[in-house]
Amino acid sequence: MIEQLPAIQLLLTLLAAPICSMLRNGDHAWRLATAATWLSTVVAIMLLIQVWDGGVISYQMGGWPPPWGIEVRIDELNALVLLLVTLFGSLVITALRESLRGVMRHQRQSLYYTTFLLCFAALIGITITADAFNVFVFLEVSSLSTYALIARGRDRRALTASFRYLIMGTIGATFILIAIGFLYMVTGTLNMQDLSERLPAHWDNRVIQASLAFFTVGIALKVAVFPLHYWLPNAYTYAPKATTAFLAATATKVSLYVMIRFLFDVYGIEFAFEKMQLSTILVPLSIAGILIASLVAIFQNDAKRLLAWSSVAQLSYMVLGLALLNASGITAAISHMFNHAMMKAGLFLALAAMIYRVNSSKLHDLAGIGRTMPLTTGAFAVMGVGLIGVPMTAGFVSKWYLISGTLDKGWLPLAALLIVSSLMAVVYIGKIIDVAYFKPAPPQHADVREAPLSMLIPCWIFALLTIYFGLDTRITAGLAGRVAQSYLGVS
Amino acid sequence: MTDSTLLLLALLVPLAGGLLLTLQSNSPNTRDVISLVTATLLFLIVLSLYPAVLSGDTPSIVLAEPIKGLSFSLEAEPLGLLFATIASGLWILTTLYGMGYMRGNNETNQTRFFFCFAISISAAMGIAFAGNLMTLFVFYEMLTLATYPLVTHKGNEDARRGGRIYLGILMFTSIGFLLFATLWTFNLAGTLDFQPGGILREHVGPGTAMILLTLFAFGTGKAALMPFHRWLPAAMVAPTPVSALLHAVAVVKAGVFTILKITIYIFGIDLIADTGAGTIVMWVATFTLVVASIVALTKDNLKARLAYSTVGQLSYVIVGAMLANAAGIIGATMQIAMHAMGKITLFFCAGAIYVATHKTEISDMRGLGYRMPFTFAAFFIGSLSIIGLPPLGGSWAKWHLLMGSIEATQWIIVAALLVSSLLNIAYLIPVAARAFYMAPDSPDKGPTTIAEAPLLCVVPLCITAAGSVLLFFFGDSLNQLISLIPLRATQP
Amino acid sequence: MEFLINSLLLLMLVATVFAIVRLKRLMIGVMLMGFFSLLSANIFMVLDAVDVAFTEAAVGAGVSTIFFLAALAIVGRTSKPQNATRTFVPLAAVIITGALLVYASFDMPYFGSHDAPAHNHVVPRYLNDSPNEVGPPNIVTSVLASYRGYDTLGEVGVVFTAFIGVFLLLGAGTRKSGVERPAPPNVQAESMRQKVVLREVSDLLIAPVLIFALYVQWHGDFGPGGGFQAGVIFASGVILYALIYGIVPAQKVFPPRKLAYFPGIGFLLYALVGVVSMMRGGNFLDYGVLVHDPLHGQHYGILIIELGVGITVAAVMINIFFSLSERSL
Amino acid sequence: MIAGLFNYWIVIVLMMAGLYIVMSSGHLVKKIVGLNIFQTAVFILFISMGKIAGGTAPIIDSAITLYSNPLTHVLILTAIVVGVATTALGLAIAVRIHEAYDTVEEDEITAMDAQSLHEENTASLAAESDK
Repeated sequence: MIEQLPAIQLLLTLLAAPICSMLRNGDHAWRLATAATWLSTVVAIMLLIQVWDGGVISYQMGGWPPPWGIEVRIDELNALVLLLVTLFGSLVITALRESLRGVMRHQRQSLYYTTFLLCFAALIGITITADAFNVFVFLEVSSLSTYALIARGRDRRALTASFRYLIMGTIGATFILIAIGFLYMVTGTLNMQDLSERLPAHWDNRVIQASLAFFTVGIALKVAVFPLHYWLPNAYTYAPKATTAFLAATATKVSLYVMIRFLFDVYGIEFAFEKMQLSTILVPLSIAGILIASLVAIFQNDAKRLLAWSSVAQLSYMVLGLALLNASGITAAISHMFNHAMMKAGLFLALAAMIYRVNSSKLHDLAGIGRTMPLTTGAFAVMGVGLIGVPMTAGFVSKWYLISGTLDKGWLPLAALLIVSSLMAVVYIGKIIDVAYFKPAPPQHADVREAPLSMLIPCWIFALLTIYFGLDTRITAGLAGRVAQSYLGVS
Repeated sequence: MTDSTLLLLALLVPLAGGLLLTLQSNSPNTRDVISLVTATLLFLIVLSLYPAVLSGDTPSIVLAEPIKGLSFSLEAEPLGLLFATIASGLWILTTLYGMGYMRGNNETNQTRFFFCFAISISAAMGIAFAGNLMTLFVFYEMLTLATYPLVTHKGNEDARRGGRIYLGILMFTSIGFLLFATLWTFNLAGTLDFQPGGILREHVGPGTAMILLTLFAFGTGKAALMPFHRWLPAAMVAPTPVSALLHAVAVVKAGVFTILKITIYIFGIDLIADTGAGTIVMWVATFTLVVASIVALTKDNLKARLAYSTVGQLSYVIVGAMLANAAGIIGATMQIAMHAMGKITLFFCAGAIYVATHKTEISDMRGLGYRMPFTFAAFFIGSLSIIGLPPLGGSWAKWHLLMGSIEATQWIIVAALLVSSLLNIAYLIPVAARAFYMAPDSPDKGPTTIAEAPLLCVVPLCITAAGSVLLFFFGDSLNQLISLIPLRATQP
Repeated sequence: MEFLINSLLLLMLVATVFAIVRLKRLMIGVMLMGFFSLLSANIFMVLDAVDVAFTEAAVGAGVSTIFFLAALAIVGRTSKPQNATRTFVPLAAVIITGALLVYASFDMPYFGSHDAPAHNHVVPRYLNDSPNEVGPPNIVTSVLASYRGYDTLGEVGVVFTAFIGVFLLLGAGTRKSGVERPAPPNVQAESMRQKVVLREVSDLLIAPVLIFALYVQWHGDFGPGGGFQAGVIFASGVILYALIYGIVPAQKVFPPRKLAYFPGIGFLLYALVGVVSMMRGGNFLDYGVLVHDPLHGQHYGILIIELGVGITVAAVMINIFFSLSERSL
Repeated sequence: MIAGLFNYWIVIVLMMAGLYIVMSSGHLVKKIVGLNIFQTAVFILFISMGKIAGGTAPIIDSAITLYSNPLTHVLILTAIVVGVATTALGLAIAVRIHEAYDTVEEDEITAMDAQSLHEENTASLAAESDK
């Protein structure tokens, strides 16, 4: 049983999806989906425990040894990503029922849960696989389900956002396919481990260099690295309310994981960063991303769009951390991946609960909501403070490592810029909190009540986790630090 | 009960009191009882830490260690204990006064008011007992946020504008400079723990030290160094008990306390003395203390005048710290205590005048002395203490500061201190003098009868005025406590 | 000779693409795209990729062209002329990317070379050992279904996801209050049933097409073909029927609400083979443990999963077609 | 060299033409056409690299010794499926866009979106000034 866990991890949700699609009753579908995702979370925790001390689980799909068959490989890094996807995904799906109620007919609801489960399963698939082409396949499953989820938004602009994402996402995926093709052309293998062993002999081969370029552009589209973030703000803004929470928590984070896996493991640090000097592109881009996206966020008057732009900035933090290429930077990137997923999912979820009651995410409609929905707004405030990076919250830990990383490099002005960007975060989060607490509620929202418990409890779990991971960082920064050490120690 | 638990309790008691306040139904009496009991309890807790600290121990407790080498920890050392004593002691009086003031003025949202007050005190305790710079920073920010609703308490456009300036400046300086300097320090020294003799000594050259110290000083916006002093006058829109909290009990004291802590335990006075790292800060502070006094002269609004007076008085502390010798540190530390006692008296008086007569402008206060003799007598005593005349507490602080600057052979500072004292006389004495020696505006009102503010307002201000006198006679024991502050690393 | 045909086909492809770039009339553009797919299927054939050629012909030239036409019926057949500013940035991006690729191409192993790494690392085992390890003479089938069966499960997942997505957005047979809509009164007149030649030819064709689909399904082990191609061919048979006789009669034969179960069933069938092998002590999708003899196990496993693929693909394609064309009714 | 790389160069031209259609075209359906061409060109790239001169289709027969690379075929089979799935979903969204906007020209849609965003902003400002 224990040795079958990697397959079970994927199968729980993958099998639940078709069954879910056949259920006519949306409530049954929800029960199935939550059961599958929470079981999946348990499996993820068991896997994390297994690899905790640097162990690696290898599982051969179909019983064929790599590189002939497809291997599933779980180490500390992707065990953490698994935990991220399953735990936060499950929390959001649990809260989903209430937010769909009244919006969608029962059978549509089961289809909606099916799409969620497919996305969930595909993200797990991407995370655990050790085969380059398999990444592409599951990336497409997750992307297609994401497009469908976004397109279900109530505003018609959801359709345009989804279409735009579909075009850009497909170009990105095809670029990744080209990159994988080039890798195969030169090495004859698709297994990541095998690739990383065979690639050093071909560093001077232009095909491999082009492969790196195509991969970087392709995955940057998926991660929404500035300036390829074009699709993200609208997609997040117009996607259905709780869906945004799910996407913000998982989809871009898993893409970022793929980026780390390929750049650091497959291509290798020496090739990607020392020979090809990827940092010289990524560092300026991510700095521009951080500053511009934060600035844009400040001027939004729609809370959802504001948080979406903040996501662009925060993703740039992670890319910057990677590109710093020192222990603190990589630790920051990986732990921020986890922390940001948690906080942003919680923020979007709390916002979803507010939208559920006031039917708008415009700032002027959220006025006074701190009094009408004190608990939801309280959770929002806690996570907002976390996003800013205030000490004792999770956001602080990763930002601390990031700034330490820049200081280790001796880049004082960059550290100062990061502080400036934190100040910008204070402004844009402060904008929402100010409206929520210090402005009177408009008369038409006088009878707004607190969100239902099924949404409130997940929100507060996110909020409490934000504080917990600000105090106990063994799972986040501790593990990320070990991963960073292992990457830097080898080179 | 161990001393470490006491430390934790010092944080939790006000928090718990605040929570209790929000839970109780809207009965003013229960609320006030809870506030008073909490305040007294806290004061007792702080006092019970004295035996250990006087015997040379430093009780400490680590709450969490999220990043290796960086923990959230509490620790009681003499300087912090002194600050905690001032804050918790004055909290009792402020609570008493607040009850009178809030009831006398029929203010709204009183529960929220006392709740935020309790949180602020908890944050002040956190600052006082912070075991490292990061913990201090957390509570520093917490104090800023908890006082924001207090500053905007009135909720009108004026209050909101003042609140925005208040929050804006304090947030901007603390995140932009203080946090940055903190991170930089951690990167250089690998730790942020407060250690006798400082942690930076082996890690910085003179240039870096000067930049860092300057960042720290400007980053501590609560210390109101020019040009980041604007928030203090802006926050004058708040009710008077809040002003007392800002000026005497917690906020500005937290600011200068932070600078003292950083000077002594992060840099170490030897490092500052040897490298001259404090030069920029020292001159800015000197400039501030003279200019603020001049500005105070021009203000007719009593609270605005007191606010600028505070800006000036705070710079005394900073100058004392930057002198980087024993006398300077003693003077600076005493100045925290003496100014707290003096300034809270003045603000209590200002508030009492407002409650009784609704007057805010000094020019309107002619002849009020006979209507409110206790208030104005207390105001006079407080003024003398701020100016630094014996037999009042303030004189000790000024004396030590003067000694310190002579020892450091900074003659310009000696001159500045003297000039500033003269200016203090010029802007404080006329207030009491007008009240007692000038005829009221409308003498036809008939014979003046004594019409003081409510008793709950007058009693606290008499107590603090008496405190200012008493401090003069207990200056020596205060000196003993201060001399326990370890200025240098102990030789093994 | 091979090279010549190949080059000729490639040049034709280039000509087609440029025609598409310049065309304003989308209808013709879509038809040309179908032609493009057919040409590339020929190229795949020339390059020995018979299975791929089969699939590309069925999918690219067949099903996906029909999808396009169904969509065009709704959104209109022409596009506006582009303004000049739109063309510059894409052109620059394309030229830069192209230049990068050409730069890379100089280090590529030459076309057709025997010693390219791609042929000498992983593939030899497939070529040499698969008849003994897996069984089917068609190595593409054994790699697809067994060595990389997990990928193929993902592929079925992609199809299934597309189905769910389209269904969620358009919904076949569920439009408006969940009842199947009545046939429009002029459905008889509108359908191509009136066209005698078309009807006769298609009546002749539909049955063989469906039977051919079954042949492709079960013959995939030995020759080109397999579940995916079979599913697409089966679907095109049904789509042909719908095109000739109208969508309503076709939906009577294949009621969308029932059909909606089948993608899931096929998907489950595939995955359950893997689950059964796990229960019998093997790894996921390890068909070797299904029955006593590993080689037989592989055989049965591949048959069942190919069936699962076939069911899913056929059902999905028909469903998507229904969903798209229903909207234009 | 020309013979050895000719295939790849043509593939590059095709890929870039497809990409150009995606990026330059304002018609949503035409964008998907471009996407299709782009992807098909990538398929040809893969199949080209799998070809061995003189080889045959990889179906085992005792008479044949040289086979072309079956792995690339498998990969492209999967990729074709992915392609058609994307196309179907893209078209479905395009159809829904047509229903919602009554057009599938990107310029017009962008203009309408900008219009509604502008209206929302003015509404926000109005709500602000009310207080």
